[in-house]
Amino acid sequence: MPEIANEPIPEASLTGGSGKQIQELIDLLRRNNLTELEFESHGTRIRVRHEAPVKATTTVVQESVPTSPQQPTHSASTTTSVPETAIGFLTVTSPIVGTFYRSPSPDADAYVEEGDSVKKGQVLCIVEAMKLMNEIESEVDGRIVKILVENTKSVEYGQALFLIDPKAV
Amino acid sequence: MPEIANEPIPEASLTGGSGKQIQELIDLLRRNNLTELEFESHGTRIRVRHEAPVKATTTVVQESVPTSPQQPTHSASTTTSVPETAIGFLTVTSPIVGTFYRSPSPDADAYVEEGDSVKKGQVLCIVEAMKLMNEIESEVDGRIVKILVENTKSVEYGQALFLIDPKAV
Amino acid sequence: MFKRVLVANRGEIALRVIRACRELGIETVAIHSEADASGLHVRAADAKVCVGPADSSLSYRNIPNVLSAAEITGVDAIHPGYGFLSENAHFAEVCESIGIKFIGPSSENIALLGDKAKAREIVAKRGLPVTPGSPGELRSEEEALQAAKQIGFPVIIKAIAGGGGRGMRVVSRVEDLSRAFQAAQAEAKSTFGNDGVYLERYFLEPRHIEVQIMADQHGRVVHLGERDCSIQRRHQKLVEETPSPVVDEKLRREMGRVAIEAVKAAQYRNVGTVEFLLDKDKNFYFMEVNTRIQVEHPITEMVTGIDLIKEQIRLAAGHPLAIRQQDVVLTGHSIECRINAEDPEKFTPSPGTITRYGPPGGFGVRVDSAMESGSTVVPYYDSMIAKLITHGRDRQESMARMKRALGEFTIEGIKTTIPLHHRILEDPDFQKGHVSTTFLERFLAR
Amino acid sequence: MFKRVLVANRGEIALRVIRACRELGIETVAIHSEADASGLHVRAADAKVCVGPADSSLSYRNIPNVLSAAEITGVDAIHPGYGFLSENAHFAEVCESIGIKFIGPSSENIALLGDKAKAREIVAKRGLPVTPGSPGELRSEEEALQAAKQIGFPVIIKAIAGGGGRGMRVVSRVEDLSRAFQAAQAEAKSTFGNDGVYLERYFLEPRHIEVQIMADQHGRVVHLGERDCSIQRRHQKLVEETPSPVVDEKLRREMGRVAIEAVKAAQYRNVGTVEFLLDKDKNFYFMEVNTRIQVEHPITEMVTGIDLIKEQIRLAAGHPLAIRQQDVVLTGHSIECRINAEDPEKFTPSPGTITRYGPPGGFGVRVDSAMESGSTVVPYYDSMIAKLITHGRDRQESMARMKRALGEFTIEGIKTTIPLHHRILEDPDFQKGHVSTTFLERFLAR
Repeated sequence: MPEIANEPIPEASLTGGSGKQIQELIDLLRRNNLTELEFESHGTRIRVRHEAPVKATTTVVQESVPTSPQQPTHSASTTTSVPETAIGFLTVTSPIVGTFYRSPSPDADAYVEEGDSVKKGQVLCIVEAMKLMNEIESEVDGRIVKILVENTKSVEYGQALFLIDPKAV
Repeated sequence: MPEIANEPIPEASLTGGSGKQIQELIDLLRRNNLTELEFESHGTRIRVRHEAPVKATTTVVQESVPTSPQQPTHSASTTTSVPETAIGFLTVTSPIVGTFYRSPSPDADAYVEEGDSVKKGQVLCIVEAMKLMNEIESEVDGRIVKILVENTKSVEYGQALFLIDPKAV
Repeated sequence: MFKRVLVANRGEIALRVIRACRELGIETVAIHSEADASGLHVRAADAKVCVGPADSSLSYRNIPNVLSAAEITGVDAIHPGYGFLSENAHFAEVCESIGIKFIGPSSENIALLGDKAKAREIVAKRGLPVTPGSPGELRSEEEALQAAKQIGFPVIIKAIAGGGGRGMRVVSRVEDLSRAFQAAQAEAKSTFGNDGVYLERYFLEPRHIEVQIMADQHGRVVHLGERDCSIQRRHQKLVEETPSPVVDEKLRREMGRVAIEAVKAAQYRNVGTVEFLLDKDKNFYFMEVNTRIQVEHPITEMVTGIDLIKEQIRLAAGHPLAIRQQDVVLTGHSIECRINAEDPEKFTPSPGTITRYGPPGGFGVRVDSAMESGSTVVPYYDSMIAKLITHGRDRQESMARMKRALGEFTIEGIKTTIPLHHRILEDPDFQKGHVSTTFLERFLAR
Repeated sequence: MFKRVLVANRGEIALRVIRACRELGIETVAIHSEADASGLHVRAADAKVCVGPADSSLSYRNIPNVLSAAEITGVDAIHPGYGFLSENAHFAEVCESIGIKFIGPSSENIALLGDKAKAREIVAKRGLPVTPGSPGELRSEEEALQAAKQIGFPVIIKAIAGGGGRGMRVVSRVEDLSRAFQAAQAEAKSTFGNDGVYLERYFLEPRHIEVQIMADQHGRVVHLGERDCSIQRRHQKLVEETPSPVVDEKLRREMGRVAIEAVKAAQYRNVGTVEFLLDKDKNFYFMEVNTRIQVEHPITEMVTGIDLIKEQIRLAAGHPLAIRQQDVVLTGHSIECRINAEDPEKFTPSPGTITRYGPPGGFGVRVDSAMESGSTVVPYYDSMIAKLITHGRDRQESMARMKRALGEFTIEGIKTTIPLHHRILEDPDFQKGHVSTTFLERFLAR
């Protein structure tokens, strides 16, 4: 039997993160002139609506995200899924369960930093699963607004990794 | 062991009677220019408020009444309790558990009929309990608006027996 | 068998009785006060009758109204549950006189064993061990002093009509006896309407061990093993378990034999409980007989597989005992935690509405409760809102299961004693079974 | 013993495993799909990992994601529950290769016994009774015809990789064989990805009787009596009971012996179930071995007092069997009703939000469920939302208790099969124990 890892196991609480999420949503709402925010208490489904002059889309935020909004991927694609969100940022989520690495090796530089411009197809990070290194690429041109996970931390399926602003190339 | 009585046992449902009660309350509300009706779903406590020019009182209707509003008695008095209700009628309730008789004997006339005028202290009915005949007297002068229980039926504690209009002497 | 039974109680025990009746194909009539009109026990019954206002002396204890309710609904028996009218000999007598079966012992049994001093006398006469004490009621301070000197200090003064710790005084020194005697008399008078008191040796760190018995109309009696109820706060049991960690097969047989002889001496019928005090050297002394079903009866059901309420009803209907002593097999271990609507540290009552009620489930977990989401805990009655009972192959598993089940139990909107039970289950002394009736006092003082 | 276990399942069985782990002092990790993020099994665990979208082939059955979840949370074992990866030999093999214990039999056991035709062959070679049928896979229509003629009609064609009634065809006349053979092959191919089929005699009104076994690493095996699972709809069990009303002590011993020999022939380890068909003359025939814990395991727990999930974990951790055959005592009778989120007449699924969930309680009642008020029944998985289990001193009490408990069970907001179970419990044939696997079909046609 393997040694038990010493890392803390992820938080079990369902409600732990939602207060933070709501605050973030409210901030985003203000910054982006959104008009509506719906909150359903059971199932904790949060809905943000944007009645923008051009088009209104919806981002569904689910509670499994520890620190930030996410966009669940229902496609069976094996790379990242980056649908456009209402607030104009794209969320890069993990398509697999594994360990998040920001650089190809411990000594190497990070693939990207916050504020960096990235091109479509550029490697953003590695998620290691079953000893395999899975390179996660950007699907758009844009700028890294935020890196949402710390280096070497575990990530679950659908967990948000990066926020990219596709307008700020 | 005694024979089992053939009478149907009282309805067990808690909600069975409340629909009727609410309808009655609404009718009373309209007829009497009441302004407010509160309904609490748990504990099924119904509250009617009357903002009358002179004074506003409240009648609390509880669900244990099968057919009509009632006024619970918290006094330890052994006769009827007839507090004034908001709608101007007085409710005569049973102070004991027993069997309701409208007349002193099966062949005799009923003590009172609907529409009759009654005097304070006049016997309205008998409630038999443990082979004892308990005469229930009116505590006011007034007119019998409604007899709420059929002859020979069982009544529980606090069950409404008569509605009396004290203004219509 | 009865066709229709009136359940003269409320809350979890009323629901417990209704469940047993339903399984036996018996119709049920619930009574309720105005404060309990929407209670689960009321909805669970086939019929219901309001018997008075919230004050139990005017409703659940109101004998004329309860009997009228029985008459108008045509029941052939009344189950009194525990508390309220369950140990009221007069009520049992009136039931007998009007031909409604009181599901419990005879009114004579209740009257006889309700006099705690008399009960001890009868048992002592049979040569059975009773706590050293005054032979009967103490008629004066003189008698009390004489008895105390003979027995040796410390002594405890108890009310003859007592129960629940009221009217009791522990006296360690001869000079304190007079004041304690008067105080106990006064409290007995005000609580029970009877100032009779008696006196017993006071044991340090004893265990409260009780033996469940069942007796039929033909005088046959079996016992169903013991319950260890040593975890008490102010004489109110909080946690019970069976088997007791300190009672072995030999001691069980011996206590069982004495319990059976004691109830035979009183010509007792129906189910009952013989309470003993067990000292550190495993000497046991008869204390009293409880002539009702007890709160903690489920743990005996869990280890014997015998439904005590059903047996109680069958025995009251005149059925003979279906089992012999050798058919009683105790399997595994069971614990009960009484969940009260109280602050778990200050023990102040916490009535109110339960906004969310989620009982635990799974293997070996039983919940006896009349609560549900939206239920209101009214302030007029006992604060116990649920009994959480677990069963396991041994004490270890039973405790692990209790901890797991306590962790799953969700009660929101009011305070409960669940956190206290968590702490007790984590206590090393409790885990080793090293407890006595003084355990909780020391535990809470830590 | 393990320190941390990943529970690779959802719903009631995930919660069941988490409860057992908690009682053993083992930490738990839940996995979940995006559709189950707020499930009770997820909140009950010490940690949780989302492993994919609602579609189970991308989440609960997604081997890389499930194993990654095990790695990042540092577990030392995985419990697969039933369904999903529980009978996937490849998954068990990968677990073994990366040093994470698969809580169940070895991958070889699963592979061997997963081939239903091969399993029958092995058992038949030992001289144990198997249903008369083709010796192994039927390679052609010719072989099928020959086998059918030899056995005699009616026959049933079954998928080698089968389960749950998929890929089965009953053939009464020789002229229908060809079409049925092709249809069964096609269905087997599309359902299991393997078109292998075999053929057995088809019995009229047989009973489905299965024997629970436990086997340790040292090759010791005990059986825990039988379960009668004859109440089925389209090969899905609805009601199970133990003991079977038709199995006496002698037959139980004999079936137990054959079950033990059968699993010994396969060098089986951990808990498992040997399924038999019992005909009207009480001849029994081996059908197959289920290499997982089964949905209906609680009824065996109720009559033996043995926690099968804990035993499964202990055995996987290498502990020897703690009991011998003579220590297995069957006490009383137990029934399980599977409550499905379905229309109780049309059996159409009824997903949605449970607005009010009130489980029954009291003596002899057990509920295994991961539902609560506000839970959402999602449409992606099995429709079973609760298992209601009762235990009584005999079949009579167990049935009365089930009726009582079904009456208490409140599930609002969705349709459930509770009304169907009420009807089954009221059925005179069921009450007498006169049932077979064809019972429900006739019952529903009435």
